[in-house]
Amino acid sequence: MTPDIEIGHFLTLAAILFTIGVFGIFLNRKNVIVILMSVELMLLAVNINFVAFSGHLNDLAGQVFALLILTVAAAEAAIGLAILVIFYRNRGSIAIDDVNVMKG
Amino acid sequence: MILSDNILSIITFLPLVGALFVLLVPGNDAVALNNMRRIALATTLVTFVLTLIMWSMFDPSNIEFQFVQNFEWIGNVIGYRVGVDGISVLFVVLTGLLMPLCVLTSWESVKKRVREYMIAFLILEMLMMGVFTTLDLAMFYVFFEGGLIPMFLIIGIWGGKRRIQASYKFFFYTFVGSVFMLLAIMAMYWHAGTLDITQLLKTEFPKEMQTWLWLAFFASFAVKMPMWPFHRWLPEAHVEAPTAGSVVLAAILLKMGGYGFLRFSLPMFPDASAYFANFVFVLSVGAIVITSLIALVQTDIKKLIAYSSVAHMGFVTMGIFTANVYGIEGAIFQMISHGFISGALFLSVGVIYDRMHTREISAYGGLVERMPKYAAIFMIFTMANVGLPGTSGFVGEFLVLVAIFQVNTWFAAIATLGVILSAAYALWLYRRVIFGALTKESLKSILDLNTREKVIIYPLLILTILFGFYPAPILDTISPAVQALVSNYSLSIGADLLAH
Amino acid sequence: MSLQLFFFYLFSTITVASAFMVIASRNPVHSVLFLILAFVNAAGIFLLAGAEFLAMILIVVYVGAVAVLFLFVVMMLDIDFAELKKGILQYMPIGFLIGIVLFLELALVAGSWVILPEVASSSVLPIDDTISNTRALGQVLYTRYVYLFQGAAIILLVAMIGAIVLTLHHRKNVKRQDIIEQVARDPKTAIDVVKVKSGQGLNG
Amino acid sequence: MKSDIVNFASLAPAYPELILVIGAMAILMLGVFSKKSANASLAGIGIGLLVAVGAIIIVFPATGVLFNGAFIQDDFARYMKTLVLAGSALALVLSVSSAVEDGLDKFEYTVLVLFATLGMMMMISANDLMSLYIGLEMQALSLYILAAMKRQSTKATEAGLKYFVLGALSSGMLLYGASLVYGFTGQTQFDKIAEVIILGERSIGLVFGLVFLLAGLAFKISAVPFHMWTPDVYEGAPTPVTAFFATAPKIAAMALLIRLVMDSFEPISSDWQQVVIFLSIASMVLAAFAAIGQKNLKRLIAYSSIGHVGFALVGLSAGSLVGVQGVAIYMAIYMTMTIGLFACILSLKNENGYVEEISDLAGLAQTRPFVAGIMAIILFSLIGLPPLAGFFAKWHVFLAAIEAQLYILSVIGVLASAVSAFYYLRVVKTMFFDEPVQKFAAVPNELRFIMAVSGFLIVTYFLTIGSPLASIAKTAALSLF
Amino acid sequence: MIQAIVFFPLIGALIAGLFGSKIGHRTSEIITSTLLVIAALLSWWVFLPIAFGDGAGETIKIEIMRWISVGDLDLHWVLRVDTLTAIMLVVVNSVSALVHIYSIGYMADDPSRSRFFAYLSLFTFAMLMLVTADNFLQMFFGWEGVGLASYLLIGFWYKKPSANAAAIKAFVVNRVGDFGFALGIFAAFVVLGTIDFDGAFLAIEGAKGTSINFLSMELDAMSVVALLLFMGAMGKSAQFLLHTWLPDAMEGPTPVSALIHAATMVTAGVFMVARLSPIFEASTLAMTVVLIVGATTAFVAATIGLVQNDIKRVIAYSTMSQLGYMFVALGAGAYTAGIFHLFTHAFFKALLFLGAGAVIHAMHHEQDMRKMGGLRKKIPLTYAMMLIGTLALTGVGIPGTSFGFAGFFSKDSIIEAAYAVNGWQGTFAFYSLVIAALFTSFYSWRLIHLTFHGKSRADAHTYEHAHESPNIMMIPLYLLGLGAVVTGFLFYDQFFGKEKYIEAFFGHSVVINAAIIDAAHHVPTWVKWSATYAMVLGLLVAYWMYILAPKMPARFAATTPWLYKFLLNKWYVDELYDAIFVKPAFKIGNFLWKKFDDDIIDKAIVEGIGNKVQDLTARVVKLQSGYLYHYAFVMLIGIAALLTWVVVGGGMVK
Repeated sequence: MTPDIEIGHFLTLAAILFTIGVFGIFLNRKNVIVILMSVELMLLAVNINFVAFSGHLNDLAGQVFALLILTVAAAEAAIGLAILVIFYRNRGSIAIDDVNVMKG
Repeated sequence: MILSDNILSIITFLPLVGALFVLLVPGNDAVALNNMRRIALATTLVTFVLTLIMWSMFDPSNIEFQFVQNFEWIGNVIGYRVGVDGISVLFVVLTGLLMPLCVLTSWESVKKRVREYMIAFLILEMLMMGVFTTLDLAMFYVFFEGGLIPMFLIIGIWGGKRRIQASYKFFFYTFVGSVFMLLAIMAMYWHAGTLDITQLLKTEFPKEMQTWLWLAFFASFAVKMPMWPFHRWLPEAHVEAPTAGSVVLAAILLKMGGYGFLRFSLPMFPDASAYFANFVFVLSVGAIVITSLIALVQTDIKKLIAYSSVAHMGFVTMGIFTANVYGIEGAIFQMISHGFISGALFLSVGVIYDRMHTREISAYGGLVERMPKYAAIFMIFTMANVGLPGTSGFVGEFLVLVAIFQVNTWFAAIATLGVILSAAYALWLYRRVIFGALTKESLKSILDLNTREKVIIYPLLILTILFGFYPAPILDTISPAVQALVSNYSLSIGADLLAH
Repeated sequence: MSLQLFFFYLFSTITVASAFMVIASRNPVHSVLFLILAFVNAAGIFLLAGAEFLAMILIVVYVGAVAVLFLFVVMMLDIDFAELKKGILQYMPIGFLIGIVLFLELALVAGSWVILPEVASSSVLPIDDTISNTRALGQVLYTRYVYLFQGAAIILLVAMIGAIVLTLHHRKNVKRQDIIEQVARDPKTAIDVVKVKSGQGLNG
Repeated sequence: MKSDIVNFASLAPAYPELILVIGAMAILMLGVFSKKSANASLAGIGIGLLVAVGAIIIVFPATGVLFNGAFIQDDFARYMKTLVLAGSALALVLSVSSAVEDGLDKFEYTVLVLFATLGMMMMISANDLMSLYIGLEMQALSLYILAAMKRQSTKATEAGLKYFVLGALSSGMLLYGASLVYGFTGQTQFDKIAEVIILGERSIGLVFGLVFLLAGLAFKISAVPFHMWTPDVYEGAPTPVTAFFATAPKIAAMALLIRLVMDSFEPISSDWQQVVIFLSIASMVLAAFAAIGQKNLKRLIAYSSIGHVGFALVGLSAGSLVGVQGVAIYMAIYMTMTIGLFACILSLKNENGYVEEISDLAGLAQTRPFVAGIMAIILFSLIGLPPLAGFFAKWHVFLAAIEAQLYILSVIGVLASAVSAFYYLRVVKTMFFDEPVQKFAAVPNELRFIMAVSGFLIVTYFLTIGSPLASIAKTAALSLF
Repeated sequence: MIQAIVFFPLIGALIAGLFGSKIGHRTSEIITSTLLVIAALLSWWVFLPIAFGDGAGETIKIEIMRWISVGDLDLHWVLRVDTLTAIMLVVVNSVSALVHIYSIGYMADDPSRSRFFAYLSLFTFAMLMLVTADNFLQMFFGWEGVGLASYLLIGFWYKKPSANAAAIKAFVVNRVGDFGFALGIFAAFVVLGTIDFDGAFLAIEGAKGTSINFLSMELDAMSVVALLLFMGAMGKSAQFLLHTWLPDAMEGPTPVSALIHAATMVTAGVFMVARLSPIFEASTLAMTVVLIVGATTAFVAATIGLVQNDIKRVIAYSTMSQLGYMFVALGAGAYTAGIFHLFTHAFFKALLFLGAGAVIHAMHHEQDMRKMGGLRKKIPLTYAMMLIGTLALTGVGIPGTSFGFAGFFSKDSIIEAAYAVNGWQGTFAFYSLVIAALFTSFYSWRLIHLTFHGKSRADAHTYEHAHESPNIMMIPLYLLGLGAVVTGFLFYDQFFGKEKYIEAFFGHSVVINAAIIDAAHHVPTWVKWSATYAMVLGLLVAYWMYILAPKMPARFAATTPWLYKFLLNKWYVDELYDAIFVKPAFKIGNFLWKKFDDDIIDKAIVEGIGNKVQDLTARVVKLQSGYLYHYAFVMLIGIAALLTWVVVGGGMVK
């Protein structure tokens, strides 16, 4: 089933989401958790891409790929949050500017 | 015959075996240290004898490489190939000769970390031998560059006060200089399809390529020689290195540059060599005059001799690029004889340094009073350094000047000026160190040469004078090879002229 | 404008707006909530693209699990409302520039998509319109993609191990239930009779 | 919709992975149900498992494509897997002596290393964008955990956090690239992608996809400008973990990169070549300069590894057989040197714990001549001085670059190596020229052994392994052409 | 026999030098002196038959061994003996033997006598190698060898800074000459194709008139060769401009002065020009230059000699002046006359030096003539010998007869030959020489007067203890005195008599220019007498100024202070050189070292690069700020840049 909406729409949406995710990473000074969310946004963009391509190519592989990404991203989020938790335990903060013991 | 087939490999790698033995000597007490010294000495002596045997078996009239071994090795690119011809054979012998002397020199003066020292020296010997015996371009680079490691350590660990800067300078100058050569070697490989030097010698490189290759090789060899103005590492390295280190530097390591010019630049890139000859001449005469003038005002004995080395190397480069038999034979002779002379001069400085622990000229004066033998020997080497006829220092300089005069009288005239200047700085040094009244308290009990020092210096003395009066053993050995080199060179230049 | 397109615009507008709010809002809790909103709308987009199963998964797994996990962590860590630190605007212009460049380049791609006919016809896994999307995926996931499926499984295992090894604390001062110990108690060990003198109290 | 696995025997090319995954889970079970004191023996079992898998790869050369093209086992994969397994096994060995101190005395450590190794093997064998992703993530997630495993340490957790966040970002980029490639070719399998590319003209989406993919992989091999995590993570992570980071994952990612560009994007080689050249130059130059200012040994090694990746990429830039062969050799030598170096560092423990500052090494040549000697050999080799192995590593890659007439790249490369000599020499200088200031605890035997072997191989490279390694690497490279 | 002549001194030198401390000073002295005496006797044995018997025979060539053979260059160590060499053998060995003997006495108190004798013998050997050379290079060997030996001998008293300085100066200034000599050899090799004497002389015919590119100038080949070679001769023979080392060389022990700076080394230049006379003959320009340089030197040295106060310096300047005479002869083409003067001069100048040595010995090493006087009574024998020397030097004799001291014959031959040269250069040379003869006479007699006549100006103690030297010193004086008297008339015919005598004597060893000899013999009578007049005039003035009116010289100096100062300071040549060459050399050296090497290469370039590296490092390290968003930012800039690059660079944007 090829969707009626042109692929360009999907790609543009994905691009916007990806860019927002990117912005979220390097303009965010508040805390690390927002960065993780930004990454989720980027992955969402990727998934939109895959799904859209899958439809337009009439190929299921894209959806399989997206499925895998969803799975792995969930696992990744879990790990990320776990690391965040132990970091918080050590430092009592997850403010971005505090993640700065090592540099140079 | 087993020996003659493998003799070059044996010569090259025997020091490594010696190094292994030194490594395995147990303990660190006085006996063990002496054993290490003895092993090192024995190894170098045997190596020297082998080089002599090799020389005696060497047939000068045969212009091909001899004692050749040749098989493919790493990735069918790098091969294990050894062989010597008239151009390289004597450098092998020279290296063989000087290493036992270096070990002897360090017998007492090196007290700390003897094991490492001897290993470093033996490895250095292996690498130097490799430079002169290998017939694979990549292996040449390996040996050429590998010498940096032991020398860096020798200067840095056993050197004088500013040893660290000196070792760094030595390292970086030579390293930066030679990396370009590495790329050039690779480019040559892709052009010629082999790294076998015997094959490369028969390969014609396009003119444009020759220029770049020549420059890349030049960067490396000019630093190593060293040619002015790439010479700055030398005075410091010489000054800070322990005596034996200075000897090796001056007597052998510097020769690698000249050897490289002869082995690669001239025969492989004849067009570029002809094109750049004047450039080399300018730098060479610049070196001769400028470094002589600088030597004149030095206050440090070793520095003065180091600068004089640069000046003498100027003669070598000039001779090589005159590309005629006189110049090239002169250059080779000059390199060999400079090996004896500068080696002996540094040894001589080492003698008084061991006693007084200073190299300041002003700290000495009137040594002849207490050290007549030393004074006499130092005088002879000073004169040899000046290029007095009757010493080996003269023959090379003379031949080079004859050659350059045929090419360009300006360069000849300016270079000959160096003859005056060398007399000035050498005698000025001698006068300040040896002559004059012995007024300094510290010098009043200084002792003359002991037996060990005599054993070290006398052979060099004899050779310096012998080859001054009878240079034939050297010249006869190199002559056919040089003839062939020159005729090939002029053929390719000439052929090129016809093509245009 | 077709209905599909209308919904596409609706969903995508909300998605973009909430995505923007994810990174813009000052309260992390709000960020998470906006993230959930974005996911839900993205699920709508998926539907429009014909991936029903994925749309459901997105809502079940992401909204139901991951986003909630985020929320949980935000709450647990009790993060303050972070005030905007000074200097944030310092990199704004260049950051903006880079972002715009990146976006424009990505948008360039969006307009250039063409597919060769021979590619289109040679799809490895053509979508069979006769069966449902969920079924289609189920058919390939355990056969053709068993390798990747197993790989994903191991990743989840790793994540589990990781979460445990990183965060599980055997704290000494936390009281835990130990049934054997509870059952094995007797009055001798459990009761301690203390005589308390008047006016002194019990000083442990 | 059929799997191509008809019977168990047809899985032969994937036996190593199967054995590894089963073994890893077995160890996980053993770990859960055994006492804490059994951790060391579990590590031993893990090492044995890795060695066994390596042996299987070497002894049973089963090659082929499995799982409908998602998995490929060829000579190249076998070569790289052997390296990865060796790296992982050695990293486990390195951790034995310092496990307690570094918070690695948990059975999960072994398990995670094994899973990471599995991920790497999947990466190496990946023949499909999806298996690429799965392998990559399996490896990456394990590594994130490993980095942060010393959880009471501020540095380690910060390292884990940074690694994770940036890793996730890079995964995002990689996936975005994968999606573009998929969208513009309709394929996810490497060789099929190439077939499609040959058919049509190269489109902008495809090239962008390529660049995003390269960026994602560049992060994994820590090539500039995607290297920023490296120094901090190397410094922060426990030293044995750093040793692991510096070797196996890089090799795997490099193998993946090579396969990707050589298989899928061979038709548009000029596009990826310029990207790789950029990465290479940037890595070599930046690392050379940045490392000079370092005082911490592990940070120094981090920059050094960035630089070495740059050098390895020089070989890849050529995009030729010689180039791939060169990279293969480079990675092997690089691993030998790095493991040896970490063995040296881990063998130096004074009363304040493990040595991390360069200044602590002062006079090491006198207090610990063996360690100092090996370390000096390795450092000289890292500089690329002949006749040590590091020189031949550089030789092979630059040879390829010169063949491809990448002269500017080569010149920049050799100059960068000259600059990099500066910081390596500083360490040598500290060890050999300075006077000793402190005393060190005795060196554990297993480290002594690793040091000796690595020193021996580096010194005698041109006599012993040089020639065979070159021919093996050539066989490996040939399987990509 | 020739080998014995040449190598006995070497053997002596080696024995005394290597084993001197073992065998004792006395043994060293005896061995070296004996060997030298034998060599001297053998030299006469060779020489006398040539001079008085069968004349010049075949040139004897004895090959010792190969030397340098490269390409067309095939050099051997060959001892070549012909008449010219035989003369030199006699001169060198005789004077050297006598000096050896004399030194036994003179150096009796010196603690390192064997070293001294070793040096003396070494010097003699080098000189013999020079005169027996068969090719340019062997000559150059001897040339440098004597340079070395003279350096050692001048600096023998190494504790004296002035001696050291003088030694270095001698060597370096000689090297300046050698610079020309060396270039001359190269040029000869290029032009003539060989540097064997015989071969080279044969090739001259073909090379005449050809030109050579020298220093970017097209020049007559033979002139270039000859002039470059002559530059060497100028250095060694202390000709004007390269003479500054000679007076300073008087810092050496007096026997050294006698040996080196009177009889032998300084005449090497003369010998060289004579030996290479075919080459010089091929270039008129070169001949003229030789003539003019010689004449100038003779004049300048004589003027300086007028005012010197050091007894040895006076003699030294006289030597320089006499060398000028010799070169005039060579330049005139009267080679044999030059050799003649060389021959006679060796005897009387050695006599004068050794006599001066005896005086100095007597005066306890006082050399300043102003502190002498009246010594005639104290040391009459020495006085007599000095007188003979002076008579010979000033050329006392009666023209037209065969009565006269040695110098008379040779000197007059030269003056006549100079007159016989056509053109302005001949006139210039003639008058210079005559005036020089006048001055020579004046300062020679001034020396005698100041030293021996009048009242003593020495302190009483020294004067009281002045005594005649021992016989071992006096006997050489007597022998030399004999030579100074007789060699003139005895050998006049062979050297400058009838052409056939000359030819019989010299054979082909030098070019014999019959025309000039003939012309010299037929100059006007006033010319023949001119030197004698000048001599007498000089004698009279000296007598007036130093005996009759001893205050005159001071008044004279006071009236023309600039002239006096000018002469006393030796025409300021030393100062000039100091300002032009020596100081700038050190300054330039320092500049190149400190400014160029240290500042530019080291500090600016090498350290500059180092600092740049440090800067870059600091910046790069700063980039690694530790902040996550910076890291991410860098990555994103990286990806954006890469995308842009492939888009723009890859031609994706049309």
